[in-house]
Amino acid sequence: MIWSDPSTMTPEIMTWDLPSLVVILPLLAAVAAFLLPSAAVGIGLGATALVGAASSALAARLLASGPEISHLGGWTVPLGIALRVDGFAALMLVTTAGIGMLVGLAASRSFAAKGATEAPAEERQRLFFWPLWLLLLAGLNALYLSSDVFNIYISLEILGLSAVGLAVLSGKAAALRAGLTYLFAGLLGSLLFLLGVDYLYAATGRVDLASLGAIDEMTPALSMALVLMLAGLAIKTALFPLHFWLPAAHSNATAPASALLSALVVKGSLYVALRLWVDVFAPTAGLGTLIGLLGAGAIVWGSIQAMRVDRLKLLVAYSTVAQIGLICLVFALTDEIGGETAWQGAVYLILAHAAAKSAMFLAVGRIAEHLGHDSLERLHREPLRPGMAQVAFALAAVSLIGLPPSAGFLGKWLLLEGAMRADAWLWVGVMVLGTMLSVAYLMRPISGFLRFDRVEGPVIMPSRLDAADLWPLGLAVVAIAMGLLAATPLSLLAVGSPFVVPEVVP
Amino acid sequence: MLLWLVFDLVLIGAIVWLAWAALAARDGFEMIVLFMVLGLFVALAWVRLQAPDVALAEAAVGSGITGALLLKTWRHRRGRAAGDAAADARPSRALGFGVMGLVTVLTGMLAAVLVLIPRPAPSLAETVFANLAVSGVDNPVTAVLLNFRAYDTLLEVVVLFAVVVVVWLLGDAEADRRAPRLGSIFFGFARLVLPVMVLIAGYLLWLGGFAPGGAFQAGAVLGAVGIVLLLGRLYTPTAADRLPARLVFGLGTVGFAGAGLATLALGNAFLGYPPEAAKTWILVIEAMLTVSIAATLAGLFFGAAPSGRPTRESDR
Amino acid sequence: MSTALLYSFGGILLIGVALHRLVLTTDLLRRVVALNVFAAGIASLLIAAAYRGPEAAADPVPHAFVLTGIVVLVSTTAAALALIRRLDDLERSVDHDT
Amino acid sequence: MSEVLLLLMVVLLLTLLGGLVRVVRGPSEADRMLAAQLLGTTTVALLMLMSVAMAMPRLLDIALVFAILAAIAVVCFVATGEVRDHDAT
Repeated sequence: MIWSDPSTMTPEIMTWDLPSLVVILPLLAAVAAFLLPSAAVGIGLGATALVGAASSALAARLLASGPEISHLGGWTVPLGIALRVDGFAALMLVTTAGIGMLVGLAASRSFAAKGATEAPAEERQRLFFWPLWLLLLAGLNALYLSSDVFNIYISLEILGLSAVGLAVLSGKAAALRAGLTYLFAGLLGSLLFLLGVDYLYAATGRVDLASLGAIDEMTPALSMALVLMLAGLAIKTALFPLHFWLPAAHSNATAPASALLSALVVKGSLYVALRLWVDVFAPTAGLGTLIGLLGAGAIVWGSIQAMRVDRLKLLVAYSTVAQIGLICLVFALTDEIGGETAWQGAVYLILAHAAAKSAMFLAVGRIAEHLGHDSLERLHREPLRPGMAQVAFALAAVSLIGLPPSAGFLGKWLLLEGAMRADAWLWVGVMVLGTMLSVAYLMRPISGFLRFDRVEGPVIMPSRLDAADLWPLGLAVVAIAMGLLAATPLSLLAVGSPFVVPEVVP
Repeated sequence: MLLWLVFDLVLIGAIVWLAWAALAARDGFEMIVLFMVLGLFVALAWVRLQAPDVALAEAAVGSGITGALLLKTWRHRRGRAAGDAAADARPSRALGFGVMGLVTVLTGMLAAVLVLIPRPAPSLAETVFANLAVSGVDNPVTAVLLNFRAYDTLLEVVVLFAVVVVVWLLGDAEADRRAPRLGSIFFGFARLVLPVMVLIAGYLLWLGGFAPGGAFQAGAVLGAVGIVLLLGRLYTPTAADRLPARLVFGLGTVGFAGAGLATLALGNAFLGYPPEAAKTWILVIEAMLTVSIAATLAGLFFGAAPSGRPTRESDR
Repeated sequence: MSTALLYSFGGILLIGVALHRLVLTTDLLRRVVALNVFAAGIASLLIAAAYRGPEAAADPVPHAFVLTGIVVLVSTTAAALALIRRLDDLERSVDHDT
Repeated sequence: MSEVLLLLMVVLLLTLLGGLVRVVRGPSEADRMLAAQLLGTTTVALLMLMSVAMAMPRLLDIALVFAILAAIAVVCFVATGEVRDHDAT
């Protein structure tokens, strides 16, 4: 992630409609990658880099001159649709492009053309990964920038369909079955969201967030709409107990697809939920506590499952369930005194989890490639010394557990500080419990990497340093380093923060 | 007025009963046919509520193309699970009642909240009508879809494209399923009906500027033409058709997004058409969308990337 | 009771029926149909909200939403059905192998 | 005049319901499909009446689309239908 200095930019870029471009560029690239399969890798990586550059330029512009709104079609709200960029959106844009770039580089390696020996299924993975990723990127960027609930609905559909495509990329029956459940769950989620939009429009005649945010009074219709939309998003985010689709979908996909699905896709709907919660509606304490309790349930349930499962990929997938629960605790804290701090912590946890989890899935992919399996039990019997992939896994685990100085530590600390300032000791306890549980389940694979007492025969070293291990390692380093270099992201987050503008604060 | 009330009550009752009957049908085929009939009734209800544009789309897409897709899939699966409903595990009584209770509470709350909304509720209708004159079209729905909220429509076209990508990724078409060859009655029918359908599609596209109709309805009718061609094997896609097919699938997205970039280059907002030429812009975009939507719907019905070799002569 | 409210209640009943079957059924095709019925219920609510009496022109914005929704739904349905067919082929070939 | 039209509309709606009996009862697939086609035809008639009763001439366009699209279902039914007979023989 490059944080360009605004003063070095050409004045031309300062006037470009970057918000539209970060949505349109990946769209056009997706069509191009679908049209020209032979050039798909180049198009995919090039477009991702370009979108990353545009996102960074946008973030730099934001730091220099504050939040931006572009009115599409020249029509102002409420008639037209506006793209709104604030610090939160810009941070997500840059993170998405950055993680996408690293995962993309890993994918270009793991889906490399194998010539004549290539099976049709492998060829399809290699060719279709790129259009799907670019569609996913377009959908995510559209989601981050959208300030209109109906537009959010369509963006969610783009995101959901391309995510299903990534989940079934391997073409195996287990992946297809999981993908079908994922598709049904996602469709139910977006239809519930649409039902909420329905009630919003019926009651207020508005769908843009600015008009909706200006309404002070929570009428029954508005509460109903909020509950329906949050329920739909909870399915898509896999908040306990609506997480039923996630473990199968994430653990049966190929490694780069799993990395994208768990790092970025579940965060898209979480982002929308957080935005609706903080920016638009006056949060009601009861509903927030309910979501917090579901989050606590997710931490406990996800961790217990992660301790019981036998497959490494499944462990990582259940850890996502637990981590989503941890982030969702923020819903119970935003209307308290430490609300802003807790919110910053949640955002930082989203970023930290994105980097750490993508690193972890890529590392697990590499480990499974080495060993030929991802069984946790057999891990103890493998005579292989840990290599770079295992190191990447362990570094990512450091950030997930929240050890200093990782980004996970910073996020967790901010969330904890917010809870302590609000004297919400219940949530503090839940967070501490979650941390201990995450140590417990993450130690299972790590001890498997390091124990050789059950190995019969000599312990061997991994053959050599493979360039393919660099990408998970890079992501894991990002997950740590973002804790050290937090000044820029945090000051970006403050741009247009909903907590700074007094009239939006409930 | 009383007669209208009777009409409304019968229609609504029929719709709800059809939905129940379709979803409770033991036989999969019965479920699909009832669902298609439900589409007819729902379209009638929407005509009744002064939503002819939507009724048109529902008639073309909702019941027509969705019905054909369901039928195709049901046939495909018939070999293994003779009675789909028979394979449907009967839920335990407790679970059934539990779900029933939850759903009753939810629908009750939905209805209660709806009643509480003060009427007349505010809406965007007046704003739309006030700006209709400068939108370039006279049909307010087309104005919303292709001018005021054109970005939504662009993303919707992207959804169609994404689905094509997902469907093609699943694998190639199987060499030749044992579908029957249709006889002379079909060819007589096709010769008569297909040209008329193409004509109607063009008519709907042109109509969209000032009356119910537009790119989606036209695209759906044109897509139906494609489906009939595929079903009757008047056209069998081969591997050589992949590139042209890709081009047409992408046309909607590229055309629409390209128009947006062009407006940016002109110095306007993204998708902000020059006011004096808005009609032309919208018509060109709609024409591209129609072709792309039609091809996409037909491609989705075909359901896979074409794989056969091109044959020189028809094997009819 | 107004016409719009009457049709809204019809839409809510559709939603109820669809959700009930969606949760209880294990048949994939039936799930697809249930989701389509759910969407029809949501659309009825929107169209009813747009209705402003026999004389006044209806609100075009919800109509546009429903049109968009119909196209999105048919494409999602097509994706689900293609997945179902493909899964069926895979399971069939496994049956043949064993 | 409009009362007569409305009355006719209600009657047609009731005949639609009558036609549903065949769809539900079957017993053969062809019975169900043909009954559905009959319903489609009645719907076209109903739409034409509504077009006059509601003074919306454009509804005729919808009737046209209904009439023409009823064909797809039948073609789809026929074109995929014989597979089973092949299996049986």
